Amino acid sequence: MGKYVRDLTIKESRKAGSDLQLITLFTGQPFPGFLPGQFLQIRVDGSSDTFLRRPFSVHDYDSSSGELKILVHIVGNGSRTLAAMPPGESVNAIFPLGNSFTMPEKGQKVLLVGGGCGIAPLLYLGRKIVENGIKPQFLLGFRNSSVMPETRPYSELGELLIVTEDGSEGEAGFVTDHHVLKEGEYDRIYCCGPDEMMKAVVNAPAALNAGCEVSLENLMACGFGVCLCCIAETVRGNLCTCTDGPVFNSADLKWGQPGISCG
Amino acid sequence: MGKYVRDLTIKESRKAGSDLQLITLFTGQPFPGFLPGQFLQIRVDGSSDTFLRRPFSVHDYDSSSGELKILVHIVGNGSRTLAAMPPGESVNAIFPLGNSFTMPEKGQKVLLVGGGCGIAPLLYLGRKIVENGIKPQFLLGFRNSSVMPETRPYSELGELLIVTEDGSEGEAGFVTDHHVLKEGEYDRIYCCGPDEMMKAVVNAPAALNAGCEVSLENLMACGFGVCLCCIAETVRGNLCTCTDGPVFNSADLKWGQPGISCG
Amino acid sequence: MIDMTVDLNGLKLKNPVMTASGTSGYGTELEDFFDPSLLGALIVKGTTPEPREGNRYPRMAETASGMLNSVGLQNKGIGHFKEVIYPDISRYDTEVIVNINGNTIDDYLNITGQLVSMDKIRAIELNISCPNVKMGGMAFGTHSASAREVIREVRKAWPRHLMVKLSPNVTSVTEFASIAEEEGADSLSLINTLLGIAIDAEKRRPKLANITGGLSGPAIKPVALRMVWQVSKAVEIPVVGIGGIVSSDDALEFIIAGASAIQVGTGIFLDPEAPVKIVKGIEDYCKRHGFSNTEEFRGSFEDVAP
Amino acid sequence: MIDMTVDLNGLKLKNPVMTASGTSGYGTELEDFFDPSLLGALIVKGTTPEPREGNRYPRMAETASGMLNSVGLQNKGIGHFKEVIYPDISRYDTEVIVNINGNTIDDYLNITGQLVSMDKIRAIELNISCPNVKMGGMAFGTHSASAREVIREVRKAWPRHLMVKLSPNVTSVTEFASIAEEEGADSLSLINTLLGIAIDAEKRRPKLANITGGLSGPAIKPVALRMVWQVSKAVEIPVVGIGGIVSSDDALEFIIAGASAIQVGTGIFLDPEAPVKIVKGIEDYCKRHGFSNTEEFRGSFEDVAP
Ligand SMILES: Cc1cc2nc3c(=O)[nH]c(=O)nc-3n(C[C@H](O)[C@H](O)[C@H](O)COP(=O)(O)OP(=O)(O)OC[C@H]3O[C@@H](n4cnc5c(N)ncnc54)[C@H](O)[C@@H]3O)c2cc1C
Ligand SMILES: Cc1cc2nc3c(=O)[nH]c(=O)nc-3n(C[C@H](O)[C@H](O)[C@H](O)COP(=O)(O)OP(=O)(O)OC[C@H]3O[C@@H](n4cnc5c(N)ncnc54)[C@H](O)[C@@H]3O)c2cc1C
Ligand SMILES: Cc1cc2nc3c(=O)[nH]c(=O)nc-3n(C[C@H](O)[C@H](O)[C@H](O)COP(=O)(O)O)c2cc1C
Ligand SMILES: Cc1cc2nc3c(=O)[nH]c(=O)nc-3n(C[C@H](O)[C@H](O)[C@H](O)COP(=O)(O)O)c2cc1C
Ligand code: FES
Ligand code: FES
Repeated sequence: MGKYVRDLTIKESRKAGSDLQLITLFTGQPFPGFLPGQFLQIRVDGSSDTFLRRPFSVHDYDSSSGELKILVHIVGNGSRTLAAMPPGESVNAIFPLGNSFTMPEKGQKVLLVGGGCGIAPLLYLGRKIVENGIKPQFLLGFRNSSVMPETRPYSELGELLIVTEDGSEGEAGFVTDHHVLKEGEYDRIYCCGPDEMMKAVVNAPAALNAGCEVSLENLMACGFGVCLCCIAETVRGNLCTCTDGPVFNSADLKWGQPGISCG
Repeated sequence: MGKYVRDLTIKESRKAGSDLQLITLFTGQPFPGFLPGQFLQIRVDGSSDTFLRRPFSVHDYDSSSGELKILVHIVGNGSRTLAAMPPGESVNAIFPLGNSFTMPEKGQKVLLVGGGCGIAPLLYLGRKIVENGIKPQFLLGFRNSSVMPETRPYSELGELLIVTEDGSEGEAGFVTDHHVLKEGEYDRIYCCGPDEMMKAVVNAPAALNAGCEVSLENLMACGFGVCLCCIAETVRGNLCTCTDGPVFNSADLKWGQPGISCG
Repeated sequence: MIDMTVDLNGLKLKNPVMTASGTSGYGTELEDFFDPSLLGALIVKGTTPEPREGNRYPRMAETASGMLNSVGLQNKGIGHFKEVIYPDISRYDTEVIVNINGNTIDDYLNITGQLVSMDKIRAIELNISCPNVKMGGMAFGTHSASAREVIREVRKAWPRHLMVKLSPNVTSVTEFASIAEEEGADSLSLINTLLGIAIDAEKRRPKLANITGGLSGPAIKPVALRMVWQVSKAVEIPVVGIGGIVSSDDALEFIIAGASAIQVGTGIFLDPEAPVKIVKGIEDYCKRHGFSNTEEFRGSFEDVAP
Repeated sequence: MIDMTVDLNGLKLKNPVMTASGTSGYGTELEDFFDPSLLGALIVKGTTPEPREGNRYPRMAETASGMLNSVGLQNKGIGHFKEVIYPDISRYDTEVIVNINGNTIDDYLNITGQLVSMDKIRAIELNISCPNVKMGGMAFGTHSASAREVIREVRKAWPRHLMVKLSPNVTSVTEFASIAEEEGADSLSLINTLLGIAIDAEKRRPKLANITGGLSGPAIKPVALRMVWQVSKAVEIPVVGIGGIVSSDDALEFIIAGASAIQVGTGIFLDPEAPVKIVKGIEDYCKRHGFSNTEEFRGSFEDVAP
């Protein structure tokens, strides 16, 4: 699949929760589009601390309008600078990068689990699943309601279950406490979030008989497979998160790795 | 004299000629004010190429309103970034820095010569000279009329003579070709501009019996006398342009120094 | 007309721009962005006799205008290269140079021996400067007797162009340059990364699993330029400049300091199209300044008083 | 209550923050911004027996996240220091440490001899690592026998705290650290600048009149941290960390790597108030993490697996 290095114009940028910014980028000239789970490497100019590009997942994409959404958690200099850029300015991006989630087959029961920083890719994944004729369930966990993005886009696609640590919205606790992970029956579970959460999810009773795919957010230097910095330790050896991933079958991962993902 | 490290707010910023930006900064809380010839060290964030602060002269200052003007020639990354900053943003500055021009005595005949990038400090100097009851003459030289700033502020203070290399405004040629430098008689000549120009001015016939002061724009790391990077070679040894200068008596300078100033 | 070719002591390059080892995979990954045949040469990732998994994650940390990496020569071994990669990249209309590594001299000889039969490979880059492996690597490149020995043995075993890649983590880079020249190296490339560490103050732990890593990027350019300048004055063989090159201005600075050619490393991560842009930028510079070939201003910066 | 004091092998500091030599003049220049007595120590500019004019202009060039300087020890000599500076700075309620330099061992002894009578000076920093002078300087700090000799002789002549400032331009910084320890140094400070050059590609000339200069600033922090870590593991005497410190996070990283105290150099140019802000930032960190003294987490980063 070809890759593009392009200046994308910021069409809209708005606060989507505390420390959360929803940015709409215009992708311009045609290109083959994005698969769910893919990401972009965005150059954030203007600081010696953001020397390398920053990876961000496709949060949503509309091929007819060419509008791409990214959901940015503000955690450091790069994300802060990006979130503060006004509409009209442009950012340089390399895309589309990475593999993608495997689409479920007709009639399968599907759960999408996201925690905190890991929810970004799940909206676009949900949309593609719906386009495939399946209504997914979303289980999203947050520290509290203030850090939550708008939930309507999710509930429009499928059933939405919310968990917050302080109970300020939905059930109180961690996503892994939710009964669907204990008693639910699924064919496929897709998961993205902090390391500990993903580990717990793929080991939950509900995941026992399901195919589980997780999306990793390993530190990256290049994002297109040339530096070998972003490896995930797998049963097939060290694989690149940026080209062999970011989506991995949970059974392939060794999980012993320190700081495997965004947590 | 105390020095201040403060965030100054950009009140206004407008194009003042090609590659020339006039920026009005608000100095805020009271401080002793500026002497003519003094400068500020301005931090231009946002690029690893503008790691150090950038020195800019006081172009004009109104102590009653606290408004300070700097005239920025866009020559590289730092000046470009500064010139592009919108009103409302602030820049961190250290000020006031450097010595100052010596005020002429009552009744003295005074010429202010500026070339290209060196005209910035002459407006404020002219204003102070006028406040001292003397009407100065300005001799300003430019490549052509498009790179000239607005001339009214100068002509309001004194007689204004313009020279452009291509004759697009005023006389054609170099400032040093102007007859006032050949035949004029002055008690004091103040000069700021490219190295070669300053050298020629202080050696012009009109300068023979005048006290000449020049303002240097040596490369600086600190701007407040601690690094010893900015030295000017003088008959009294190497002196700091940032504390012993930027204004020097031309007779003290050795002039053998490579790239002594902004040219 | 600008003649962009470079004669690197017999190795003819169509232009002075190469990719640096470990920063462009096998070159094939770049095809998504441009035709690798447009470059002067491709230097493929550090290759060892046996497959290696490299060091543990995290392997990279960002630093001011630079980055640390502790990849540690992850690669699938020379066998995989021979069977899978070589047939594929032989189609490139440019030089493919293999960066060779080992724990022991025998390792280096093993890999050299296998490369001899691969006709497309006109040159090897002998890496005695990898800071990220416990054995071999920088240990060879920072100890003069070992450096001499490994270069001598590889020289005997390798009939074509031998480029030796020097470590900057030494007191005297010219000492190692001279050793390489004496032992018959055809060219030198420098610099490899500077050994560094990064620390997370909040967590009070190293940012790299391996603790130390190699510093690359614009941060190291002044050191790289200095070493290239020193070495190109100290030896007769051509020097290939590496370190912090992200633009054609950077590349030109290395040529002005004395380099015959240059390699782009970390710059590729910032902009995968950087190598071709640099080729173009050098050509434009030649035009603008009236040079017909880079050789006309190579090492010229001492001709002019500052 | 946070106890910010540091016991540097007998030299008591009120906090771990010092100014680096050559970047704060004689300390008096900082009075415009803050009271120098708030710092752990002031290290005054490199002083030689005779007055020196230093190298020619231009002496500085900006680089990515750093700068090169080729000041070359411009100073008015120890005589001027004794008569004019010393009486003035004796009023500071903090340690004043003199950075001493020379072309020959006799030069170092001359200046040491004169400092003995200045009671206020409880410590000297023996600089064997200045890259900007033709004779002496780094020549001592990159050659082990010379380093040993100059340290030995100065040690004999100086009864109070002896801090030795090491050069990073060596293959093994621990070798020089051990030599200094063996010869009786009370503490070590590192790193001095990395030797580098900068080139103006358009003009094809060096940016510094001296061609080479010393690289400082955030660009070099990873190398400095690595060397501080290596040295603090290799010797028993305390280490003072220097290199690219502009914030309290940077300072903390050096302490976590093993430094007992730190010096702020180029950081002062960016923000003259940086040293006092760093003192405050370290104090806040201690509070936040429940430490009562920096010694509690010094060198701690290897306790935790990354
Ligand atoms: C494939 C992929 C997809 C991603 N998608 C998104 C997304 O859609 N939305 C989003 O907000 N973020 C996403 N991330 C994470 C995002 O790239 C980082 O948060 C961002 O690079 C941080 O940059 P910064 O300059 O703001 O923070 P820095 O100043 O660089 O870092 C701040 C803190 O965050 C940590 N950190 C930085 N990057 C990562 C990372 N990749 N993993 C774990 N910790 C990190 C640092 O160690 C540090 O503690 C994704 C990462 C990957 C690899
Ligand atoms: C005391 C003093 C007062 C000054 N006052 C003004 C002023 O009022 N208005 C104004 O426009 N400029 C003034 N300057 C010059 C100004 O500081 C520089 O033009 C500016 O720092 C350039 O920054 P940059 O990042 O845009 O350019 P850079 O990218 O740093 O440099 C671009 C080019 O300009 C050259 N250059 C940079 N700084 C200088 C310098 N100081 N002298 C000579 N060449 C230089 C560089 O070598 C390079 O070739 C003054 C300088 C000094 C020392
Ligand atoms: C991620 C990474 C991997 C590298 N791997 C190798 C390698 O395998 N062999 C080698 O000789 N150099 C390797 N290097 C060093 C580069 O080839 C180059 O010498 C160094 O990065 C300096 O150049 P730069 O600043 O342009 O990156 C690697 C560098 C990086 C950043
Ligand atoms: C302009 C300048 C002058 C310096 N002069 C001296 C000196 O006289 N003696 C010395 O030991 N180090 C000198 N140094 C080195 C600093 O003390 C310090 O070791 C180095 O700059 C690294 O620290 P930094 O990155 O915080 O600047 C000088 C550094 C600079 C930038
Ligand atoms: S980030 Fe470079 S290979 Fe994955
Ligand atoms: S710029 Fe530092 S002393 Fe003048």
